[in-house]
Amino acid sequence: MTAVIQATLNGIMMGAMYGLTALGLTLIFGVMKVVNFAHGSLLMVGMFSAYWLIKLTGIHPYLALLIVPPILYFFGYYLQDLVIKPVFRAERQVREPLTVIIVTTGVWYVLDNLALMLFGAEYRTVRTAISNKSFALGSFIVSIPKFSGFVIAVATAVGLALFMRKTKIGMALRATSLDREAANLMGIDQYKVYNIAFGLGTAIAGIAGCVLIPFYYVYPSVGVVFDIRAFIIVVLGGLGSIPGALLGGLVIGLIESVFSQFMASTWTEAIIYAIFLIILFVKPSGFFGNKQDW
Amino acid sequence: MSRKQLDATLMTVAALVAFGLPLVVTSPTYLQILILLFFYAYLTTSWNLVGGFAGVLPLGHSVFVGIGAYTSTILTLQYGVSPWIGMLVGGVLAALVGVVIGLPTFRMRGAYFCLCTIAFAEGIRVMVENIDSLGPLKVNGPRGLLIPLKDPSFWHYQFMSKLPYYYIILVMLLIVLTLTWFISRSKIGYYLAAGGEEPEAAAALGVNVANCKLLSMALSCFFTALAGTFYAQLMLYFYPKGLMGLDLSFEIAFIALIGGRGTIAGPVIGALVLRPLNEFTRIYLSDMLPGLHLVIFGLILILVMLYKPQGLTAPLSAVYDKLARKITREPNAKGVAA
Amino acid sequence: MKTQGKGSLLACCLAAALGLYLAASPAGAADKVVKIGNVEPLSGPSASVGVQGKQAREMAVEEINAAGGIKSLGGAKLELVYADSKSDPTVGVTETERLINTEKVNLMTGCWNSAVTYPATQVAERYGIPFVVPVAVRDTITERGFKNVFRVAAKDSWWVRDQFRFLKDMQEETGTKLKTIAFVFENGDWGTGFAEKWRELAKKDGYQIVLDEPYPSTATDLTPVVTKLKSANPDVVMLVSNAADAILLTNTMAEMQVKPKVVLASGGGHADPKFLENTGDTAYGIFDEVEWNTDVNKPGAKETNAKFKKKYGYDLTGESVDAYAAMYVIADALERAGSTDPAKIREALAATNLTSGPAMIVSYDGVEFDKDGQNKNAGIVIVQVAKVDGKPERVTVWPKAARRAGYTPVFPANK
Amino acid sequence: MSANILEITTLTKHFGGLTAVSALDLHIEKGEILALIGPNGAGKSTVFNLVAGVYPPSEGTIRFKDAVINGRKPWDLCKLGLARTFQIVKPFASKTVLYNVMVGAFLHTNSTAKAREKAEEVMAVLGLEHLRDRLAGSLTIADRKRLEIGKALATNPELLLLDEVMAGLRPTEVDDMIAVIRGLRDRGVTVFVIEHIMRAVMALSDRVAVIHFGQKIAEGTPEAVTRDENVIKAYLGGDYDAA
Repeated sequence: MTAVIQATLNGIMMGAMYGLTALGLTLIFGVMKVVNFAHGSLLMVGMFSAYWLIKLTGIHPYLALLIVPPILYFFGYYLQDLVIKPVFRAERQVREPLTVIIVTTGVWYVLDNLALMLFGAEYRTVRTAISNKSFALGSFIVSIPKFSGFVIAVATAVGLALFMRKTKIGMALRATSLDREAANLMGIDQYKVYNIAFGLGTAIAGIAGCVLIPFYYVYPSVGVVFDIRAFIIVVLGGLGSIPGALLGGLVIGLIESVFSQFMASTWTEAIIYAIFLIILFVKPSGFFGNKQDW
Repeated sequence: MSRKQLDATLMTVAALVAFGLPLVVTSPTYLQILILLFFYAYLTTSWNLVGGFAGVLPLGHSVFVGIGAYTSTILTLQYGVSPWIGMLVGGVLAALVGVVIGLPTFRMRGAYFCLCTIAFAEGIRVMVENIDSLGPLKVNGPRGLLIPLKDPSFWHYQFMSKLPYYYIILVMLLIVLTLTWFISRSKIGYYLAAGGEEPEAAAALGVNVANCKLLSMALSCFFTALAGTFYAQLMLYFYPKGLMGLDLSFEIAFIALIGGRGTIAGPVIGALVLRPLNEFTRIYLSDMLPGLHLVIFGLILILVMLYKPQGLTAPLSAVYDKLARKITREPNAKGVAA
Repeated sequence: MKTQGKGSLLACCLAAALGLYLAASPAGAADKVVKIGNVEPLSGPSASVGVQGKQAREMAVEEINAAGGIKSLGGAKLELVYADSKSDPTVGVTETERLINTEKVNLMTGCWNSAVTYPATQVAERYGIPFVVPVAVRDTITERGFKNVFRVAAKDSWWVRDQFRFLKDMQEETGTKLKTIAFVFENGDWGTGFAEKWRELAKKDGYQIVLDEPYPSTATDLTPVVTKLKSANPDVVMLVSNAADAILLTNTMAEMQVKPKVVLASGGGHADPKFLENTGDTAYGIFDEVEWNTDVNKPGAKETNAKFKKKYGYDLTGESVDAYAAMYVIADALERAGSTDPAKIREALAATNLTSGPAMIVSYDGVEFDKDGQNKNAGIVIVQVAKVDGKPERVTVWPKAARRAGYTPVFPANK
Repeated sequence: MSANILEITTLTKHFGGLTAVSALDLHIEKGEILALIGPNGAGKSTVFNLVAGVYPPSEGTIRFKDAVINGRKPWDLCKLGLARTFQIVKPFASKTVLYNVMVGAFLHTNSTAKAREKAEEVMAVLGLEHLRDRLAGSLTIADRKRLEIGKALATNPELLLLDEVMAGLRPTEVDDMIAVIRGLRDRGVTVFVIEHIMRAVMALSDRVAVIHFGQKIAEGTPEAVTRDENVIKAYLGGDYDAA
């Protein structure tokens, strides 16, 4: 029983962070209707940025939160502007721009392997002030980096949801996600909105990078590990839904953590796929997805 | 000379060149590169049956390669069945699995469909990795299956030289290309294209879109699985991560997209461009900068999508049209879209 | 003319790449060279180990060439021709074919991954090209009756055998009694292969198996496994881990305060140079099985390691020492063969009995192949991570003859 | 066999809490042109979609050639001889006009040659021959509408449902289209149209049915219906609503 509670605690913390890795993906999908296959690579860029910043300056990992996401925002903004936008323009009449998916895959290959050329294949961790620290909660152990990761993940999701509702840019993002043409007619520059959405999604990947780096390691293809999981999470939660991403992450985190107390942890992976498929068939729009014909 | 004659002559020449190539290319290295080129062209053509003509983007086809390889190899290792027979059994099995996967997933659209096929494929791969034996069948989990060297013979599907492999995959490629050609000009081809582009409109014209897609999925999976057996016999070793992983699935889709999906020549053109690029960049560039070849690969992918989003077949066939018109002196013929 | 601009940019990139390539090729090779084909994972998931092996080989070949090359061949120089396997068997096979047929290499070495080595050696066997395998532990590589495959390192059944010998010896030495045992291993070819043999031997030695847990090597979180380990509370934990998961597992165990009496790893990730750097004091007490350790009591070992560290910035590992030694095994065979004919090289390799020279920095006493091509003498040492001069260091503890003078193993590591 | 090719009785459709069509009775005689009119949002397209099998009715029955077709799928209905066009045209944009029409023509044959023959014939009827090799995506609105009819006609329908095929056309194009539809009737096809352009409705239809809020409020000859007070009210009200 203790083990199960311990596993639940851990599952919730990890799950929130999985949700965080999926948040940017779901945001970009919501606005652009594009599954960004390069999302894992953007996460990798975020992790490497956090890694080098902390390694070279020795600052506290959570100070990096003030520096890495803004850098990543501009990275994402211009990536969309220079690489993805031209393809989008050519395919603007298409409901689901598949070519754009392919382009993001190209971006994934380029980014991952540029990182390989620059930094080599080795995995790196940086020992921070909070690495390997934990506190006791009754008879249970709570890891400090994971706990703060959990807090930051939830805060980011709440912040993003508020941003989408309360700010002018957020409303423009939502309008575009509901109806590209109508938003265009209302005088919203569709492509600028895409740039912003992509920038925000990338910035969130940067937050995730800062959160992961105190206890996880980074290497050029680290994104792939999180990528497939993030896909599952966003579909579970409903493509485009912010609370959905968080909830989807929690579901995955809990399955992974709790189920593996009763079976080999390699099987939990198979179970995650099975649950994913079941939900997809029972409720294709996910927990929070709008049933819309996009 | 009429246009038809010209086309036929060119096709014959191409086929003759393919058959005669080993007379010139004697190095097993280059032969192996050619075999893999045809192997990928074959896989992509098989994928194209559903991914190109039915208007969906399946990203988990490697799982069917795996089904083919596992079926024929397990039958050979445990029951002494010739891989040739196992190959057909694997094909039928893959077609069945394809239909089972297709039944629910074809209801999905675009991104959902992509992610769904990925989930199915990865789920099956993870299962295979977790299973040591399935009833009496030894699957061997993540370690994969080894095929011991046997006396080289047609029956054993093992040969000393590369030549038989070359001709087997060439013939397989020609068969699936012919089938594609035939389908694209027949009712089912029209129905698939219509259902892929505008499902509601197609349904209103009497097209049972779901059934058409299932049929194309079954065909596609059948042929994809045959390639699995071929791969197993060529390499004599395979394991789930390598054979059933997403890398292979993605590569198949990329070849089709760069070549031009939904066209007959697309997969072949895609393979002709990407495979040598893949091999030569790896050979000549990976030594100094690991990963550079993949950066180039990604850049080419982006550039093709930027400038020729329909793939390379469309501009190439336009050039060919122009040339053919000059040769046949057809005055401003109404070019029928490929 | 926007398109043209982009087009010429691409052309420039390609031209630059080509230029780089040409600049990188050797300007003019010596008159006589022996080409050694080398398939390694230089990109992809195992790239870091591949690069370590590449650098170890390079250093050995530089030394051999600087010392006058192969004298019986008129001072012929060794030349390494590399190919990247990406850890992918298909690529490995294709590259092996290319090295043999196009590069015309005289012999082959590689490929680190068992999954790549297995089919690649098959290719070499078909062409009759000798293939020296420094490391790739799967038993079956030298159990197929091949004539041209020679493995320098131990195979995995020997690794497991020695792990249990170690446990037995240490229990006798310290008077400890270990009863329960847990297996935690990566769910790949390597981990599952080890686990199969663990089960057998654990039963034979009378341990009670309380946990038998494979985990995916790409796991983002190993806390569930560690939680399970905590409730199973075994005396001994046996591990097979790749690079990244070894670190994650060690750190998570520290975080969750899981302290079994003995933690015994199987090299790989735990032996990686980055392991100690990334775990720090959480790794103290861990036992690890490796082919080699920097403090191994062999002449020249310290100097060679120092040289390597100066050159590349990190210590030699078991894998790189095997790769290093394999080059000397090859040089020795070439010297005796006096020919670049693969068949003659094969005969010379089969007759190898190397007991001296720079290659003997290995932890065992010689290289001598049995009829299957397995080095009969290949052996293994077990090290413990201990605090030396305030820093974590790997100290050889077993076999007792090889133990670092003055070090008493902490066994059990935790009460 | 009755003279009615289509008979709808007490047809009702709910979407969630909304009733789009309510207890509608309607029939079409063989060889007739019936127009269904009504203000925006009156439920016209829902009626079409119910008849064409896009979704099943909540209540009531639909008889086509004396057989109940409730819940039958669109492709089955098409095989029975019921074809339709879409209000928002759905051409197979990346294919040629010939290809588009051939998809329809394949309904009664498996032979590509025969389907092509049939398609050529239909294109000749509709005056689409000169566009034969053009990509459907590149056509003008008028030609797209014509193509939409061509595809449906190629299935050899007995009953053709035309959903606002005049919308967006210029007056001369409307005249052309009226001629085309009349021509269809002369070839023995029964036609059921939804139409907004009253000039076309008057010129075309034998009978007109008017629905408002999912209910039939009038039925009769075009002249009689346009004089009906309910209809005038509904349309004026509708206009006010729209404004």
